[in-house]
Amino acid sequence: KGASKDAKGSGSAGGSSSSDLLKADKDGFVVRATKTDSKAKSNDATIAVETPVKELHPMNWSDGTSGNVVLYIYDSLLAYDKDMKFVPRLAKSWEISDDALTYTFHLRDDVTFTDGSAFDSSVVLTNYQQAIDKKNNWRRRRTFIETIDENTEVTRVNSAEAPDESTVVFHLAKPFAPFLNSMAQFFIISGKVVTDSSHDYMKESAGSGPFKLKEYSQGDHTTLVRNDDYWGKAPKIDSVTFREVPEAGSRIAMLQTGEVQVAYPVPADQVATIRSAGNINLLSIPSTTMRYVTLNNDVKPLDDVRVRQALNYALNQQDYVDVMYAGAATPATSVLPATVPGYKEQKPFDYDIEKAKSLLKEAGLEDGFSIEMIGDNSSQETKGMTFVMQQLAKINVKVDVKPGDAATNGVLAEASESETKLQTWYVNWSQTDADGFMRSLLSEAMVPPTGYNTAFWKNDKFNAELEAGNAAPTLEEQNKHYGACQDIAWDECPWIYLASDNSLIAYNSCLSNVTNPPQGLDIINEKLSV
Amino acid sequence: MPDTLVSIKNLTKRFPVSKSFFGKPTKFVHAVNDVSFDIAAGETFAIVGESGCGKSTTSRLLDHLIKPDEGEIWFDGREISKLSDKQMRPLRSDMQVVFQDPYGSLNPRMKVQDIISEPLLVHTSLSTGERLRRAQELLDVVGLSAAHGERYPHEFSGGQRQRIGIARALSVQPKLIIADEPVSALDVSIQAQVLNLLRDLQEKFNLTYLFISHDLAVVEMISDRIAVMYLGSIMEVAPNEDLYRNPRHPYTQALLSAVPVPDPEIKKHHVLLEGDIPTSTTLPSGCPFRTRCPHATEKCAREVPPDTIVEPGHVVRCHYPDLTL
Amino acid sequence: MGKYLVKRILNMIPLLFIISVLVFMFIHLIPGDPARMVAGPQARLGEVEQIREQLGLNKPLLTQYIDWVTGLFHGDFGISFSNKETVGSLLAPRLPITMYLTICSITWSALFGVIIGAVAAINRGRSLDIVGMVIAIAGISIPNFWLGLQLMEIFSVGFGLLPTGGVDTWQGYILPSLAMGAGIMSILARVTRSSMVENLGRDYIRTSRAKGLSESKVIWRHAFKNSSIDVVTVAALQIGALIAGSVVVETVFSIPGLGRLLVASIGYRDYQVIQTLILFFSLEYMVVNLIADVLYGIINPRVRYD
Amino acid sequence: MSAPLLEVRGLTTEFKRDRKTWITAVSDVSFDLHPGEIVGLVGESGCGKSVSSLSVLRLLPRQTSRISGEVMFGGDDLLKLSEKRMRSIRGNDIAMIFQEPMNSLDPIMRVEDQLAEAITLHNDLSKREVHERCLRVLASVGIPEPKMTLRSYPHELSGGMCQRVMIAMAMSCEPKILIADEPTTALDVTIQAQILALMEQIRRERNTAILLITHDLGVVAETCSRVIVMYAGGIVEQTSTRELFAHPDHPYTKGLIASVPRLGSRVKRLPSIPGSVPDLAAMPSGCRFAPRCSFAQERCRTHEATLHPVAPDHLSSCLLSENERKEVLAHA
Amino acid sequence: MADTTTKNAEGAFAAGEELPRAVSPWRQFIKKFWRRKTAVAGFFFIVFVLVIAVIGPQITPYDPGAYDYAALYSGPSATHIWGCDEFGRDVFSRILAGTQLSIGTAVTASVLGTVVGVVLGLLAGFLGGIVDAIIMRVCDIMFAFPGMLLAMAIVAIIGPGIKNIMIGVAVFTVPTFARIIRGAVLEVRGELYVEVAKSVGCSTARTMFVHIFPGTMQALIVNFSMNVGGAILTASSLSFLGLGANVTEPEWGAILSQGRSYIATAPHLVLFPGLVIFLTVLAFNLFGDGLRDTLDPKLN
Ligand SMILES: Nc1ncnc2c1ncn2[C@@H]1O[C@H](COP(=O)(O)OP(=O)(O)OP(=O)(O)O)[C@@H](O)[C@H]1O
Ligand SMILES: Nc1ncnc2c1ncn2[C@@H]1O[C@H](COP(=O)(O)OP(=O)(O)OP(=O)(O)O)[C@@H](O)[C@H]1O
Ligand SMILES: [Mg+2]
Ligand SMILES: [Mg+2]
Repeated sequence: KGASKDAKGSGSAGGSSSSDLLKADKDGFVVRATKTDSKAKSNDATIAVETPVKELHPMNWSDGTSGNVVLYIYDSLLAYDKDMKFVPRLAKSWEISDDALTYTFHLRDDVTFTDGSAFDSSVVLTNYQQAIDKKNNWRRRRTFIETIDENTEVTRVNSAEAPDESTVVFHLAKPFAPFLNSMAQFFIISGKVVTDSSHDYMKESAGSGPFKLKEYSQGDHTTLVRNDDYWGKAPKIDSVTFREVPEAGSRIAMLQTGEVQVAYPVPADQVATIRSAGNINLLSIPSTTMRYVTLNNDVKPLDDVRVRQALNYALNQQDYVDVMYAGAATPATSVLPATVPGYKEQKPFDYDIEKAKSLLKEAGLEDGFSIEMIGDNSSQETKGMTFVMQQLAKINVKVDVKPGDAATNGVLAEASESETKLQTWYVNWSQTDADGFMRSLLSEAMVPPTGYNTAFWKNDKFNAELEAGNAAPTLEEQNKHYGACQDIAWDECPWIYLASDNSLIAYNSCLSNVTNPPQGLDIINEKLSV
Repeated sequence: MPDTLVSIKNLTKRFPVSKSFFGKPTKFVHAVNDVSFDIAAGETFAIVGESGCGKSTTSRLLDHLIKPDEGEIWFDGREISKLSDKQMRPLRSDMQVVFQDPYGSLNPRMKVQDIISEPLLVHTSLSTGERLRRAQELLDVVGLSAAHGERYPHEFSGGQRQRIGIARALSVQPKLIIADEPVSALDVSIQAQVLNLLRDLQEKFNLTYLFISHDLAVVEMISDRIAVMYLGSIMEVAPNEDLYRNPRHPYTQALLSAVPVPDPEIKKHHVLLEGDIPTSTTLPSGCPFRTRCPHATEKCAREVPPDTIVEPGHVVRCHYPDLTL
Repeated sequence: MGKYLVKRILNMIPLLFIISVLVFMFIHLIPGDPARMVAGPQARLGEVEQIREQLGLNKPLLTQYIDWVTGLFHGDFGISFSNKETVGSLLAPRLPITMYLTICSITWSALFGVIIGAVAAINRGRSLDIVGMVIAIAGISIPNFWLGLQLMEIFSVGFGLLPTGGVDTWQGYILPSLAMGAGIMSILARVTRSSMVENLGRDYIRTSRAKGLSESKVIWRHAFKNSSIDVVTVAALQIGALIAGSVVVETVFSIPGLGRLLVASIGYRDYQVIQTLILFFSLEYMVVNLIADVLYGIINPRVRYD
Repeated sequence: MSAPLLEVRGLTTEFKRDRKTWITAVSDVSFDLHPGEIVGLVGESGCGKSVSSLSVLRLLPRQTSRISGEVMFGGDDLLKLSEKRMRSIRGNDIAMIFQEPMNSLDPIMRVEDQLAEAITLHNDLSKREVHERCLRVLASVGIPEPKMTLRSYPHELSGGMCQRVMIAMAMSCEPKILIADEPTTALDVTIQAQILALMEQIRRERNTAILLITHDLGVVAETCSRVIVMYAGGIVEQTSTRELFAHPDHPYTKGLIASVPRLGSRVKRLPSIPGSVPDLAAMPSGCRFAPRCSFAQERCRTHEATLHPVAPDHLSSCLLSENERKEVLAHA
Repeated sequence: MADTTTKNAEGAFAAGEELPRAVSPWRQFIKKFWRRKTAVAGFFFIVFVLVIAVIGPQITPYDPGAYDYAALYSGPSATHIWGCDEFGRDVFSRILAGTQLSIGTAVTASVLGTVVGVVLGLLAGFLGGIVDAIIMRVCDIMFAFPGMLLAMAIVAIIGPGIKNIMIGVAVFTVPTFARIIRGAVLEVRGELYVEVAKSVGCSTARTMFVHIFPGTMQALIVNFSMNVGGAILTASSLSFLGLGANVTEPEWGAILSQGRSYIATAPHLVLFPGLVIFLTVLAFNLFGDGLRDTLDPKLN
């Protein structure tokens, strides 16, 4: 008894419960169903998701679930495959001029929208015009606009034209390497509908994707049915329903009872249940999510880089991965997740208490200090904050954990530098392009209230490299600059680096497979055994 | 005529029973209607009447527990009906009440000696010890023992509790004791004990009683003068002998004849009144008793009968005080 | 009676007015910026401002309040910030679900509560009484979300008998209404018991026994009928507990009802929805209590409406 | 004299106080009831009048009370009958009315339904016939507007009216015996006179035997032909009314009669019985009245006092004879 | 005076009659209460829980904050009788240590709410008239606001955390108590002995505090004990909705609501805190219920 009573935590994880760690095989399976003869009740698939579908406008959605649904209904000119490579969609092919200023897309000619209208280059242009229209103020507008300051905006595309029915050309003002990324998020709506400001996208979809909207029930489910006129390979599943199930336990329970075929996300600790069920597969797929704690560089003693480094040394990333994600995560080795193109691996801050303590001592903080940490009040996030608290306690840094709901944290996070009360923030970010990722979180221009640089970290060299990368005509050159950005940021420690967790997707073996490309969960081309 | 201790003039009290939409009362219980009487110092004045006729309301008005709508109340030479509760408080040491319900009138959470000495605490500056001694004396006076002081009311029988109530009333040596049906809740054998006690105390301390009862026999034994109430009005007031020998109001006559006599040899002729007492929200026009009166006439329905003095001190409120049933 | 109803309904108006003011003040006091929530995490300040203007959030509070209330009078509850739908169309599909859930809960809980209470009262002081009362008290001692989770674990996951969530089929209502009704059942059981015990001791029960009525008739026709007066009153007061219960239980069982909408709306600072919902819940509470009072008057002839 | 309708022999009723102890509320009570007579049962509050009558009809809570003795009615011992048989007797052969007429009617049921309940229970009548019967019995107890009364709720009626309805209900199945437990105590004297007249009328017209429970000796003197005096759970004296008032034997009866104030005999002080009724749980041994009795002797405190004849048709439980009491008086 | 005594004492006590046994109301109450076994059980459980609340933090077998990443989710065993949680912390120790916080919160919230409610109820009941009308209208409004929502709103505004939960729960306790106490005051005020007090000449304050207030005590105690149970539940519901106590503290509701994510894999994380909450609330309710029955003259 006495022995453990005083112990402030012991050992690193992976000990006794290592059997429950999620070790994915090469295909990403943590658990492969042993019973493969499960049958679905009908040829309709249901996916249990955590958050609601809120917006089905393909250029104005903001939450991940909505974006996922949009992917089933609408097509973009090109898309990512699961290895983050661009693959053709509505564009059969594309070319980039050597000066990186002209992008030419060759379009398919066999596409019709579900409202009956045809797809051609003029539709793309109309969509583009609407997308950048300030009046519409769609969220996707951002991908085509560069904000210089609050009042000045510049359109990245100088002009767009349609030389013929099946060709679209974009002339950029200056090189912009992520332009293809932007195009991958540029979903094309029927030309008739896109100009109709009164169209209700929640009632009727107007895309050309493999599915079309059948029913949207706010806060409950969204049902899609197969688009029989789809230009591509016709889906085998009759309908796909996204059902909102906020409780993680319920999602798994519903998967077990066969009410749903896919559950996403799955908490890491459910693996035992899934394993014992026998007919459930569990996929663990690296994601573009980075988890970290922002350290307000304006706040004493966090303004001292030694202190920030000490915090990083004190945090055992492997334990974080194991305790929080049962191993289904990768310790952070840069400010970017490894899945984001442009990522450059950094030398990790290996867990080293002594070093952390000595750094603190150097900074004159042998006795530690206290700091407040905000974060989301969901159970996963509070657990993470508790973990950080436990870790930092080892070097006498007392963390006062203050979970709050998103809106409350939002208010704290967007306060300007002179007013902010934010000290540290346990948070995560997910984005598929390196520029957007680093710009939003670390560039000086994005210090709140403009953006989310809640570390208030300002580094001129970093800013310069980022701009250079942005303007680089080729990917190689761009990646070089982005790599430099990562080098600079990493050692400066604006954050406590945690990990990039995998997406955990569980699905019943009656479903042939599930993939998870960056834009969302994909069962479009899978089949159900009925 | 000895000093008048209490003088009540044209007392009227209505209780609102329902309210209109705007909170204005629309219906009233006419509990006490134009009641006047005097009580001389040292006498026992009784009010008799059937349930709901306004006896208790009269006593509560006199005790300043409720305020009259109209009329005056003179006590010991002062008009008290318009006094505030605070102004009234010092006067209360001269006027104490014994209530009908020996169970409800004692605070179950207080010791008997505290109950008895409470008026002393409120009205005098006696020390705790003196109050206690006085309480013990009083217990003795009412026939309980000092040892009872330490106990709580629930440990006593009804008669004993009534004695406690009487002791409390006596503690400040009041001039007037209002006894509202002090014996109605008691068994006959106990009732006799309490009546005797009241009588003895009156002699001893020269008390004045307003004695309220519905039992004509009890009233006859204890009172000097009697008022008969019906539906909020006094129908007849007379000295004791007068009233029993020569009741003049048909209601008094009916009441007297309805009292069963505990003697099987006497076969009494009962005058059975028809029907029930009307509800006091809708008083009959004219004479309140006319709906049950065997010789009611049209005049009775039309006019409120005047108070007729039939003999000195004997007043009847009837159009035909000379008819007998 | 008609007059009474009119009076009661008129009385509700100032109450609703005060509540509307309070609700309005309350939600604007909650920290958080709806415009920011709508704009999303990646939005820039200018966009947020633009949205703020679109949503009318930059108008003075008083104007916003007046706009809202005027809208209410025209049956226009405003537009949800987070969904762009009218609040009316947001509530419409959810209302029947929550209503049905509430009705299921109150039905079973009333039924069992009353039976347990009555049986306990009849067997007062004996083991059935003790068992009944322990059940009843247990019912109000269980956190309803915990009960919900355990029920789900047992009946859905364990036996696979009932769906774990959603209300696509009627079976979906079973577990949630069990979880929601447990507390009310207990309260009603206790009210029924004490009221029955009291009524069974009344003189008229002795009278009906003296008539030669069988015990069951004495109990149900007289004691129980009299007790139902108390039960109705207390049951109506439980509507508040039910509303709170729906908030929790709808979350546990992923039911797209009003309760969950409220939680979500608070999360999004969706003012229009929160305002309308809370006002609606308050109105519901008042209406149910009014109905109960009317019902009370019907069962109890001693009540006069004037 | 005709054969008794009801013979009560050695009726003893006990109540459960706690797990083990039972307290005796009524002990060894015996009396007869003949057709067409009104028997008074008098005694102070708590002496067991109500309990005795409820015991006869077995209306006491079964779990907390036990009754022994014999109650013979029509050849059956009521105490041994099945509950079902007993129910067919209650309300039908033996009816009962209670002290608080307002509380004795179900407050939320119309008078008609309450009346009809008893009638349909014991008779096989059509709805119409039941309704007519209701009207008839209401009219027979002197209710002026039976039709309207039938539609009323109890709270809309006055106390006297309620008591009439109660009597009508009791009489609706033309019982042989009516037990009236303090039927007039809660009523005003003028109404009491009406009700008592009604009882007398019922007795006369239907030859019903009435057991009239009261604590008012005046009521007894006026209405009863025979009287049973109870004290502390037991009968202390039983005789005809005339005899009782003319020659009361038991000191308790004497004290009781003396302590009643009488109209027209204005006395300054009333004779009273000292002390108060003993607690059921602490009954004095011997004669229960002994502690309050001014004649009490040593043997009164040790010997059980049982009812014995002191004159023809006159039973008393006083252990001392008239002469012995005189002697005591002389010595004092 | 002595000589009159004998005369007056005519009826009081005859020779040989003993004085009634002295039984204080308190003793009588205890005796009656003792007969209600479930309530007595509840009482002892409450005492037990209160003792734990005081000494709990001292007697935990493990440091409630000590984590052991090697023992994540481990089920009940000899070393960890109620198993370990998602950080390998000893569940039993956490619950022991959290008793103080949970019970403290519930009791403090109830006390706060009760005190305010009682003051309002006394004022409303005793003063009547316009004061009564205003207080009762305010209570009506608060009632029309479902209590949980009120607590939610309050916690949402002032932020989560133990102190704020206390305030939230207290606020929605207020109208209940105001009503109960007002009702009790009106009832007691209707008692004859209160009228007697006025008639005797007692001042308003004396009437209120000596005669009326003690009469409302039983209603107060009964409802207080029930309310503590309710407060524990509300606090845990708030935790469930994410508006709860500081997650790092071992408050029961927080333990339970964190545990619920693991209900399928580590049911002990939900079972034990759930049971503890259930049993504690049950004890308060059983106790309160027993008190009510003991004190209710109608049921005696
Ligand atoms: N506070 C009150 N509010 C409304 N009505 C009242 C109130 N007090 C008395 N009354 C009514 O006033 C009438 C007279 O009542 P009061 O108590 O004076 O009668 P009483 O003669 O004392 O009757 P009892 O013999 O029953 O005590 C009754 O009809 C009663 O219902
Ligand atoms: N159900 C019961 N359980 C326990 N004791 C009872 C019960 N019913 C009556 N008693 C007790 O039995 C005794 C006799 O009561 P009973 O009601 O017969 O008196 P009573 O003569 O009718 O008096 P009253 O004139 O007050 O009606 C009383 O002491 C009473 O407390
Ligand atoms: Mg009175
Ligand atoms: Mg009786």
